[in-house]
Amino acid sequence: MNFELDMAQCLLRDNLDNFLARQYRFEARRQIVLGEPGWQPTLWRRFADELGLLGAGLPEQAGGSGGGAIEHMLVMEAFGKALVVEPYLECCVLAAGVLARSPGDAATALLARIAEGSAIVVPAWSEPVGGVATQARRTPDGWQLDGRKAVAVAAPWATHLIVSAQVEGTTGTSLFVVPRQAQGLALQSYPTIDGRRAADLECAGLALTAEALLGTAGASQALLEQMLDEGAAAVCAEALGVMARLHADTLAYVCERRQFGQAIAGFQVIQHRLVAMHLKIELARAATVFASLSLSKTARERALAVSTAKVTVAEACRFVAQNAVQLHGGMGMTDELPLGSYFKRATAIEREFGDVDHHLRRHARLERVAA
Amino acid sequence: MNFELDMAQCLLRDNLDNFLARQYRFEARRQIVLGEPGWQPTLWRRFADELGLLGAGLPEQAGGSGGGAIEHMLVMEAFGKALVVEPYLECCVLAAGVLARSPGDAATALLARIAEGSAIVVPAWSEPVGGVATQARRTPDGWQLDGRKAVAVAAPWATHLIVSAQVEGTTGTSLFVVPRQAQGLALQSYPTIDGRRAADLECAGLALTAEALLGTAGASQALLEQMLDEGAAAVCAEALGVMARLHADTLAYVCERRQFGQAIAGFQVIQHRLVAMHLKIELARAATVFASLSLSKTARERALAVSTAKVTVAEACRFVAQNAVQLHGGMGMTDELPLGSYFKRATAIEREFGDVDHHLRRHARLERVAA
Amino acid sequence: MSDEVFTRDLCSWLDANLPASLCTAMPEDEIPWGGSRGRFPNPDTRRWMDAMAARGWTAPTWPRMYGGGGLDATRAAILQQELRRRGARPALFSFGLWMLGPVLLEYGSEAQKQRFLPPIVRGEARWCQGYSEPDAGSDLASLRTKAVDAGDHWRVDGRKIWTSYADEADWIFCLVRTDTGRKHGGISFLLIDMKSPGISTRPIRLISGSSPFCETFFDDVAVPKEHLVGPLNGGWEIARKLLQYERQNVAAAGFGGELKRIEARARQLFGIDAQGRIADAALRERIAHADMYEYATRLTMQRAQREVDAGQASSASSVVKYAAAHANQQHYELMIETLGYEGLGWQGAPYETESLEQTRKWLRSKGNSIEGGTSEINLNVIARRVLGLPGGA
Amino acid sequence: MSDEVFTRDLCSWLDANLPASLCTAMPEDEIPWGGSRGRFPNPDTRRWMDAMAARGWTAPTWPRMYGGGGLDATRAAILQQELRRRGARPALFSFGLWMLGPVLLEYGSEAQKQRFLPPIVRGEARWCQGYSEPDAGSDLASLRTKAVDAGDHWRVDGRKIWTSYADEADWIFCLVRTDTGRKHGGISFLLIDMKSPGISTRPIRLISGSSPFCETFFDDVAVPKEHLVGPLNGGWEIARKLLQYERQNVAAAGFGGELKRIEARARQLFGIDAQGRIADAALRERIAHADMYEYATRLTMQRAQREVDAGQASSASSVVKYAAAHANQQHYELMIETLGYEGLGWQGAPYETESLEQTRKWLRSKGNSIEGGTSEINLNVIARRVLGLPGGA
Repeated sequence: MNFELDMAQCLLRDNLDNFLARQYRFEARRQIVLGEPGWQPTLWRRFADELGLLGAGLPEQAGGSGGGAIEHMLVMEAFGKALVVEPYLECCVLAAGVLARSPGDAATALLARIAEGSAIVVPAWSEPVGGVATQARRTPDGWQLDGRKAVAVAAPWATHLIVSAQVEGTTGTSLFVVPRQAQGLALQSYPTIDGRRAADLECAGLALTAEALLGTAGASQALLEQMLDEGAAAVCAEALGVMARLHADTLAYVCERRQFGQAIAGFQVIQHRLVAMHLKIELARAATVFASLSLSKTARERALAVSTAKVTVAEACRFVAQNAVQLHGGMGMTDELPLGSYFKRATAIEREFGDVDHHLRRHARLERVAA
Repeated sequence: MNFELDMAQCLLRDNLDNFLARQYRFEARRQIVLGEPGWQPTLWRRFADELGLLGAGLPEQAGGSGGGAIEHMLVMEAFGKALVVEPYLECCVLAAGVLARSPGDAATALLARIAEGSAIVVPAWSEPVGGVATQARRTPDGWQLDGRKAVAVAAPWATHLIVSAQVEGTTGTSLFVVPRQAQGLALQSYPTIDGRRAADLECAGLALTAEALLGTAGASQALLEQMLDEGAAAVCAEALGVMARLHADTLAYVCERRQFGQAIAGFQVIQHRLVAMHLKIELARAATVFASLSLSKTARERALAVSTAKVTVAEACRFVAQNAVQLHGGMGMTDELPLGSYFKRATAIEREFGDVDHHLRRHARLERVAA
Repeated sequence: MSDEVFTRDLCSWLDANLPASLCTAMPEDEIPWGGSRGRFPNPDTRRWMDAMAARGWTAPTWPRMYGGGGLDATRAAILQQELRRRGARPALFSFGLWMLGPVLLEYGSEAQKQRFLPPIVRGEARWCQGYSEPDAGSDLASLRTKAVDAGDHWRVDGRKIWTSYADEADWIFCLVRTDTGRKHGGISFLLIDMKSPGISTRPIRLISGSSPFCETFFDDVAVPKEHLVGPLNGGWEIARKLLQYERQNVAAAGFGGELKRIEARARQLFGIDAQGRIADAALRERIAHADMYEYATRLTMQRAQREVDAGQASSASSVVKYAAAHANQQHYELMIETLGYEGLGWQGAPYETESLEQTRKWLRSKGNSIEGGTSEINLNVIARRVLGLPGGA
Repeated sequence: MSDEVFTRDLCSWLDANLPASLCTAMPEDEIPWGGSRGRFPNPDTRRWMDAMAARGWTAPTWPRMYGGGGLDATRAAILQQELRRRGARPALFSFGLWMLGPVLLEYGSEAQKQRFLPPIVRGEARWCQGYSEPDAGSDLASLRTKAVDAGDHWRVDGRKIWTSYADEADWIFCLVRTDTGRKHGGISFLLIDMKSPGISTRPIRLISGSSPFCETFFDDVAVPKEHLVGPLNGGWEIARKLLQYERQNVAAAGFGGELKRIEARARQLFGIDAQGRIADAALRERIAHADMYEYATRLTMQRAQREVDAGQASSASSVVKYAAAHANQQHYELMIETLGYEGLGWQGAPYETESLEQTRKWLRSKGNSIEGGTSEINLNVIARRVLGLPGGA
């Protein structure tokens, strides 16, 4: 593993950190998350216009800066630190990744709209009972989709959705671009535990043009799996930011909180707990960087590195978040500090893109043995 | 769970503790364990004659005192505290339990010899590859046994063995009493990690009389399972003694060992570790007492209680033993303190009569849900 | 009257007075907290409370002169047993009953007992507890809410936190500072009417949503002199007794016991194998593991209770709070795991109400190792009192 | 000479001088420790050591004037890479090389460097380390082995413990007390010939059996004045540098890497399922878990190394010792689990030699969190140096 940030990457990270420190203060964020629409579309445009953020990881022919996994990692970590709810992950990592690998002018055009901030594209791949039961049928004018999708995060904010379905007569997975306003598409939106918005989708006689299909019918399973690994690596990077904040807040709290005539930071048990949190974050960081660097390798290498990162990060999230609450004592249980929101995001990340069991199982299946 | 020791039980425990404190000092034990035969047959007779120990848990008609699971528990805990290697478990709990439940005068007579200390009967139930591959064939004079048994603890000291086998034409398990000197029986003896002696057995054309069969051919599976549960409960009780000593030694060591100008017992991290050890021992104690009281219940209740105890005890053993070593620092790694021997016994108990996985699996299979 | 006669009379009384609707599981909103603002969605709840209170059986062992049942230990046990046998809901939930009552019986003046105990027995007065302060949590004795002698009354100023149900209570029992020169020796135990001018409360929102906890503010509150319990500056001894009591209480409350539900969900989410077991072997074994831990904890509780009942000092009782918190947290971790997608919801459709409730209980369980003494403080206490290790913090 | 030419020459030299028998795994008894009592069961080992030493490549970056290879970082890396590419065993194992050499290069006098470094490079002098004492473990600076100024020499009295291979070594580098009035400021760094009258050693038996550790006794041992390294009473600074070095060393040594063996045993013991995987799902996942932890630890090590190489202070390096100890212990726990009955043996038939060895390695691994600084001390150090928390113990 050889890894140094180049100048542009350092600049991207520093600019973003500075921007968020000024423009994304926690109290303002809390109000926005509680209200409607639950995010800041104007800020999204500033991400595109002022920071060039939305195209940071996109190919140059789509108006992006030609970056990739490392740029995604930097953005996600910064977003984690500031607990940004705007859908960079869903739109610029997941959907954009799928579009960038899909042939055709329509995909490239949509990608360009993502980079400039005028399209919010969000994938909807999971279903209430697992697998892909959503059916796509050829019609004279294109396609008709019928089925349901569950917990499509950021879907309420989307201009387009990328929906997985099974095309009549094929066995593999297919992906379709669906405009948000399409007839026959209904969204049931709701807040999630970590203050985001998600929706369950119902497609009933949803009519699409022929160009809505991405790539070849039935041939998108590998694309979907790559997308999920990229998503997992991205939330791992986000978790690094979330955990850094949880750790820093806790460190500050124990240095300030006095009991028994001294700062509780002086108690050895509390010191060791903070160190144990730090250790887990360090391991999580090493595994996450490696996973990001492995996204362009073979599917097997990618999967092993991502599963290792996701498990290492998930366990770190659990330990760090729970101990951050514990060391804050009663205050940690209240909804009055940023802590609570970071805690919830950390626990959500634990489960997103496959929980510990899922990735342990996948890893055991692939049976790599450390060299 | 209602549980009070009666007067006789208290007396038994106190007498035994006093006796062992005087007659079973650690340094003498160490020499005996390293030499031959690796135990003290004369002490065994004193257990019978002076303490009435060997019959404490046996029925009165066999010369015992009519006790049961509680007596076994008290003896095993005391043995654990003093790290006694003499085969009370194998002979007086396991073999005697099987004999007491077997019909026939031969069984009762052998039981009486156990109580008086003149027979050492030891079971040999496990085989190198699991299951029962040892075959018993009817002959004009009785039986012929052929097969192998693995890791029969205390077998090198036995006068008789109870060997499990499959009788030609039956599917269940059968049990046979085999005199140690029988033709066709060969023992390969060796020391185990915890300073005991065990043997692998080879039966080749081993001829037995008709009375050697205990009970009915093919009908002893339940008996064997009960024996294994009784064994598990007994080593749980032994573990309580072993852990009490590990904890006490560690407590004494940290109060005495000085570093940085103070006893290391003053460090909060060390205090909390000792408390955590204590907590695990308390849970292990509660689960063990309940398992002992459950040995006479239905097979299912017995199995659930024993598995709960064995898992709780095994995890306590691991945590307590490893932290006892850790808190002793370098001294804990040397073979110069009793600690090392207690450590090894604790880790052996972890695995005897089914390890954590085995009992978790059995418990999950029976699927009790806490009321 | 023999115990047999007592039992027979009790049974026929129960047959006549225990409403069938109260022999079912108790939903949160039907908990009979009593008090002047008591709510009884089911009128049977009220009837049952009143009937039990009339006999003094809401406080079975308290003396009859203070409204209690005056039962000895044997008969109290018979009463318990018969109620349990019928699956009867408790007639009254009350901090007055569980916490203040025993303190008044031991430390209160005759006048205080006569005035305060009967309304507790009858469920008329609802009490809350004013102990912790923002800067006095683990180090409770550093509390600063002060009661100043103003001649014919005390003048109380300060702020209490974690006062459960303060916004519903009629009275509060409080630790207050009456001497700033000494730490533990400057604390007194005071009873304060929540209707007194100058008292206000503010509910505390938790990460799990709304909660019964409040902050309670005292701004120049006048309290009659005779509402001091025990000697002036003698409050710490009372507080310690009460805290011990609270620890046991917290440990026993809301502890596990829903593994059946977890198993059912796991079957639903992961399917079953050929033997009808949860198909996911690792999860199945984790559930078995949690079950064992809960069971061992429960057995330890019973052992502690037996030793306490027998008048012995129990080293097991100190284990219980810690182990119960751990068991409960582990329990809800399993629960949330078996919820799958359902565990991501926060409110509203399409999530099932039960899933949302379980998710919030899971978040709430993170407080188990904090409230009633953090696990860290609890371990400190065990180190000193049980293992005899030298004191540090 | 360009690097290309260097590489070409190196390769042809290796083709000529690296014996094929040394491109295999190294058994314990063929470790090339050197020294006056060096044992070389395979004569190729000796030839290889001498050949490498003649070029100074046992210490590639040390100056040529002290017998080293005088290579810059690039060429040292090329040498490493070519050796690794061929799977060559190390030519020399030596505490002199790893620990004392760097200290002498930084703190030694010119005369000391000339006298002591070349025999280290050539594997002629074997060194051991005299740091810990029975009463000075975690609190190393409380050491009491004293060196008294006796005019023309030092007179050393005391006892060292955990001196690995003291019974095989030619020399020992020692921390000794030269001022009893100051703790850290009264320690000096001294080189002592193990053949000096008054030195004796006693091997230490571990719970895992025999070990390279010894106790070393100094009874009125005379040491020439010129064997003091660095300033009088300036030994603590040297010791700290060395300890840091030892920590990294201990962390990297003997760490994991045998999961393939564990998997093979698990297949044997538990059988395989229809997909050819270990049949026991829970065990399979535990192995995957251990693998992940080892891997993450290894990645963290690499990151720490990169930062150190780049001349940055690395907070990751402090993590490494702790995590590596944990990974190794966890590794052997899995190993012992997959041994089943085989793991109960202690010596002799019917147990397989390999099983007995693994069992002893498992016991030995319990020391990983103790040696080279206990995990507890390590956490204290991280708390202070990395997190900046206030010092306690």
